[in-house]
Parts: sequence; structure tokens; C-alpha cells
Amino acid sequence: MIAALRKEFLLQWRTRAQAVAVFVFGATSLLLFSFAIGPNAAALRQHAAGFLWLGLLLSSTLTLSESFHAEMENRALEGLLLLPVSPRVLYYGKALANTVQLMLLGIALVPVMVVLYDAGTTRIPIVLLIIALGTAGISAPGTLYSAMTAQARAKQTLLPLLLFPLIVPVLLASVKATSLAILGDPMDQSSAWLALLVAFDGIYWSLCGLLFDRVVED
Amino acid sequence: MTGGYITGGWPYVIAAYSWTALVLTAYAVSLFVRLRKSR
Amino acid sequence: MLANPRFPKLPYALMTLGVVCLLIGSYLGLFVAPPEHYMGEVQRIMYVHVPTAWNWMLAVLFTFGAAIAYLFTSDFKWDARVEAGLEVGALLGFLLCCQGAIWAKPTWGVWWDWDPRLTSTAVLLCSFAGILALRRFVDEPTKRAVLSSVATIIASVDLPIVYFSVRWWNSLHQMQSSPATVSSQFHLPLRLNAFGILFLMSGFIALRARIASQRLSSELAPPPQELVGELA
Amino acid sequence: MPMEPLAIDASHLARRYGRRWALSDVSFQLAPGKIMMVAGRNGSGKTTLLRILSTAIRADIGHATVGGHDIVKERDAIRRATALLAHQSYLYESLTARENLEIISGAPAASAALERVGLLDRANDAVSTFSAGMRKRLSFARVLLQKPSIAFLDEPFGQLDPEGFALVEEVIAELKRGGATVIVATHQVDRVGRFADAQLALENGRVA
Repeated sequence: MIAALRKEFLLQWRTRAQAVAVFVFGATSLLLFSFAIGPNAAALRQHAAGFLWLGLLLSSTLTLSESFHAEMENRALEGLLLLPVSPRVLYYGKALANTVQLMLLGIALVPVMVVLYDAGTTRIPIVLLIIALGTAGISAPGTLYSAMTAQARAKQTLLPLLLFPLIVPVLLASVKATSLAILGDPMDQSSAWLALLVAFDGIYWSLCGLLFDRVVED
Repeated sequence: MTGGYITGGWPYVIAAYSWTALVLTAYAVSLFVRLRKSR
Repeated sequence: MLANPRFPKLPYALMTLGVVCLLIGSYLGLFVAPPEHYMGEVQRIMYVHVPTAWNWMLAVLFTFGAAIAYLFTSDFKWDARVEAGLEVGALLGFLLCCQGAIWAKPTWGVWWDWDPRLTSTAVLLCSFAGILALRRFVDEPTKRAVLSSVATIIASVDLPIVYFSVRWWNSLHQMQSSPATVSSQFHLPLRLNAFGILFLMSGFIALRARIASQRLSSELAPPPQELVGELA
Repeated sequence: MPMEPLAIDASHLARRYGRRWALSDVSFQLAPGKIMMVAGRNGSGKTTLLRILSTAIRADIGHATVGGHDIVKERDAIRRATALLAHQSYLYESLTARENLEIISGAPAASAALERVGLLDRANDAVSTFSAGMRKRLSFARVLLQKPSIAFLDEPFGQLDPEGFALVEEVIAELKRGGATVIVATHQVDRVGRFADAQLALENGRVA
């Protein structure tokens, strides 16, 4: 597992220019959302969490659809499977690397949100926890779908088409929890939303690991 | 005789039934066409 | 070689039986049953909406089962049923959303009222549409079958999660509207329509699976003669 | 029957790609420690056969054992015992030669393998800067690192310069001295014929 992770982070380090480009994409989309609403500060602040997560979700498809690009070149994926590397180790290595990359992206987008939508919050640890759980929820099925769509034509359009309906619960829970953190949480509802995120992560981190070897074997 | 608070519901009822019937028949027709084409 | 020749005429019989039941059930629901006390005539949409919902759920369960069966048996007849189930499931899901919208307009004044059941139907409809698109973009038959089965399993497992998360998300500002508890004399049209759609749907799935099988047998070369005996 | 299990015992293997049977009804046996040449033109099914036996892909019909392990039930055992030199290089373009090898084993073994194939001076360059011949040598290093008891080499001489040919023949001899079985798929029958112990000729998917 360590070797798999080392390889993943090496790969990501080598293609870090792409990660910066994805961040710029995310920040630009946050800007665009504010144009859609207009300069009304109160409204922007109200929807700040929603915009953050929409921006993160849209940029996540860029990182996810590239995550198996290296493996598809020169059929490196088959090379790994024949070593043998267990598909499960390969999946969890890739999913973990994707989660970390999306978390960094999310954390980098928070200041952009705070500035653009005046959505400052003192509950930094809660926001970080939500970002961790939310991005884990996106990258578990996202990694599996990226491995699937890497073997299909038109993978750029297929991945979001398959992923977005699936992660509706993650989006709902993350946006709710984040906005409670920003706008105040009188009745302490965020624990319920965090529980939902944990449940979703638990289900999909195990289910996708189980199904991954069928997706990559020929 | 149309008691109850919501009155004048008929057009919606007709719309729901006819739309359902239309979509189901269209699908049935598409099945027959595809069945004949792929034989 | 894959299409089941055992009962060639069965789907057509099922469909006609279904149409007959639907006609009778709808006639009873539209003209014979009394209007509901609160909702008046609009309640009659229930006689087609609720049966569609029951059968949509059945179609989703059928597709989920067929996907699991394919992963275990790698037998293409299950893949054909997955494809059929996906399409008919999407069809019924689409109908459900339309009926739900038509029902919501007079009742709540808006076309879409974020009712947890309807919303999760719409979400699964998008998932099924996505899987159908995936099937069209993967050419190798075996790979296409495995990937769409895996995607079907993942999307189906997501259904209850979406339902509960939307219910929490939605219950804050509007009491969840469940169709009025249907008193006895309303049952007959409901049950008739339910069986009507069930027969019709089964006929659709059987025919659609046959189409899928025929396409498959034209895509897959038959086994070489000298190996026919060897077929595992 | 030889005492040790056969290196390879294949019967009625067949695999189709859509409408075409790339391989149909191929059966053969191979004793361990031998070098076998699988000869045939392009599209004769050589690559498909090697990919089935190395468990890269599944056979649609038929069954086989490799190193005594069944290709359907004991795939992991076969993968530990074998290595495949495929058309594709199995390399990560954005990683360096050394990093590609360190996915398989520790640094010392990786350096030794790099030296063996004459790439030590390019160890820290990204594979994307490598020529086709250098990639083939690096793929060879990948095969050696796995210390296979059965090696599948698909067109080992492709894209190599004359020095490369000598290297390939040395490596095959080294594998054989180590007791390994080597299966070489090639259309250069004369070159491989010189040192092959057994031969299997394929013609559009069937044993010629």
C-alpha cells in the first residue's frame, strides 16, 4: 500500500501544474456564480457554501478524469495488475490520493469564498472536517467511475454524467453543514449532516473497493 | 358535485392520463420498430 | 441463439392483458370512483401515479438483481435484462416525474415540490440515463456488460441514501405530502392499474431484452465449429 | 509424463474480440526450463495467446495451467511466477526510469537491472524523454526484476538496435540458465529458431 501511495503522490507531484490549473478553474467558477447572483452581499453570503461546493464539484471532475490518464498510457494499469498488485490496493491508493488532492483544492478555495462572498467563519476545524468528509464522498465513486470511463469514448462527458446524480447526498450534506458553519448553527443540526456524510463515505469506500477489480480486469 | 378545496382539477387529470398513455404507446411502437429492424 | 425462443408470444400477451387492465382501472378511477373530499378531481391522478411508482420500484429492483446476476454468472442473458431494465426503469421514472409535476401544480401551485420520493426518482432517472449513455460509449460487449452492471449496482444502492437525505433536507420548510390514505372503494382502480402496468412493463422488459439479445448475437461471433462441444 | 508439472498445459483455448475469433482451439504442452518460439504473422493470435497465459486477459473457451496453476482460479499465483513483455511498455511516462522500476522492487535491485540493460546513465530521466529502443530495454528491466520462472516475451526484438538484439539473446540465455521457461512470440523465425527448443506455429488463430 505504501508503494502504491508513494507512486500516486509522485505522479501527482509531477503533474502539479495541472492541479494549479484546476484551482484557477474552481476560483473562476466561484467568480462566475457571483455574477449570476449579482453584487447583493447578503444573498451571496447566504449561498456561499453552495457555491463553494459547486465549484469544488465541477473542478473535481477535471482531477478525477485525469486520475487514470497515467495508467492508461502504455497500459501501465495492466502492468501493475500483472506484478501482481492487488486491484483493491490500487483503488484505495488512487482514491486516497484523489481525496487529498480534492481536499487541498477545497482548502485553497475557502479563502476565495471568504473574500468573494464575505463568508468568513471562525469554525475552521468544522469546515476542514466537512471538506475532508465531502471530498472523500466525491472521490470514492469518482475514482471508480474515472477507471470505468477511462475505458470508454467521450470520457469527459461521461464521468460527470455518471457521478453527479450519485453524489447528490454528499452535495446536500456538505452544503448544509458548511452553511451552518458559516451562518451559525443554533439547533446544532450539522452533526446530523456529518453523520450522513460518514455513512455515505463508509458505504461507498467499501462498495467501490469491492467492485473495482471487476472494472479493471479484462 | 366537484366538492373539496381544489376545484377545476379535470384538465390536470386529463393531461396526466393522456401523457402517460402517449408515452407508453410511443415506447411500445419504438420497441416493435427496433425488434423488426434488429431481426 | 440468445433470445429465449421458449415463449415467443408471451410478451405480447402480457402487454395486451396489461392494456386491458389499465383501461378498466382507469375507467373506474376516472368516472366511477367518487372525488376525494379535499383534493376533488385532482386525486384521480393517483390512480395512475401510485401504480407507476410501485412498478418503477419493481423495475429498479429487477435491474439491480440482473446486474448482480451478471457479475456472478457473466451470462449475457442477464446483461440483456440489465439493458432492458435500465431503459424501462428510466421510462417509468420519467413518467413518474411528469405525473408528479402535473399533480403538484394544482395541489401546491408549483410544478416541482421537492417531495423526497419524486426527487429520488429524478436522481435515479439521471443515473440510469448516464448508464445508458455509458453503454453506448463502450464497444466491447463484455466490458460494456461489466461496467454497466457495476454502475447499476452503485446507482441503485444510492437510491435510499438520496431519499433520506432529501427528506432531511426538505422537511425543514414543508410537511412531506403523502398521497391521501386511500379508502376502500378507491382500491379497485388502484389495484387494477397496478397489475395493468405490471403486465405491460414485464412485456416491455421481455421485448427489450430480446432486442438486446439479438444485437448481442450479431455483435458476437458464434463459437468456432470444432469448439462447439467444448463450450464451457 | 514428466515428473515436474508441465510449465504450460493448454487445451482448446479460444478468445473472441467482437465478431472475430482472435484465437480458436489452441492446445499445446511445454516442459519446464525450455525456450518455445510461437511463430506466426501479425494477427495470427500470438499476442492473444501470450496475454491469456499470462492472465492479462481471460479466455472465452478452453482452460490451461501455467506453472501448475489454473489460469482462471489461481491467477495471482500465476502472476507471481510469470512476467510479460508486451507490445505496450507498461511504463509511466511522467516518472523516471528508476521510479518506474522501484514500483516493482527496492532501489538496489532497480539500479542493478538498469545497469544490466545499459540504462544506468539515464536512470533519473523521465521515460517521456526515452526513445522506443530505450523503452524496450526498460521494459526488459521490468521483466528481469520480477525474476519470473516463466517469461512471456512478445516480439522482444521489436524497435531494438543491433546491440539490443545481443542484449535480448543474453537475457534469454540468462533466464534459461536460471531454470526459467521462456515463451517468445515473434515473426522473425530465423533469429529465434536458432536457440528455441520447441516451436508452435499459429495461423489466424489456429495451430498451423
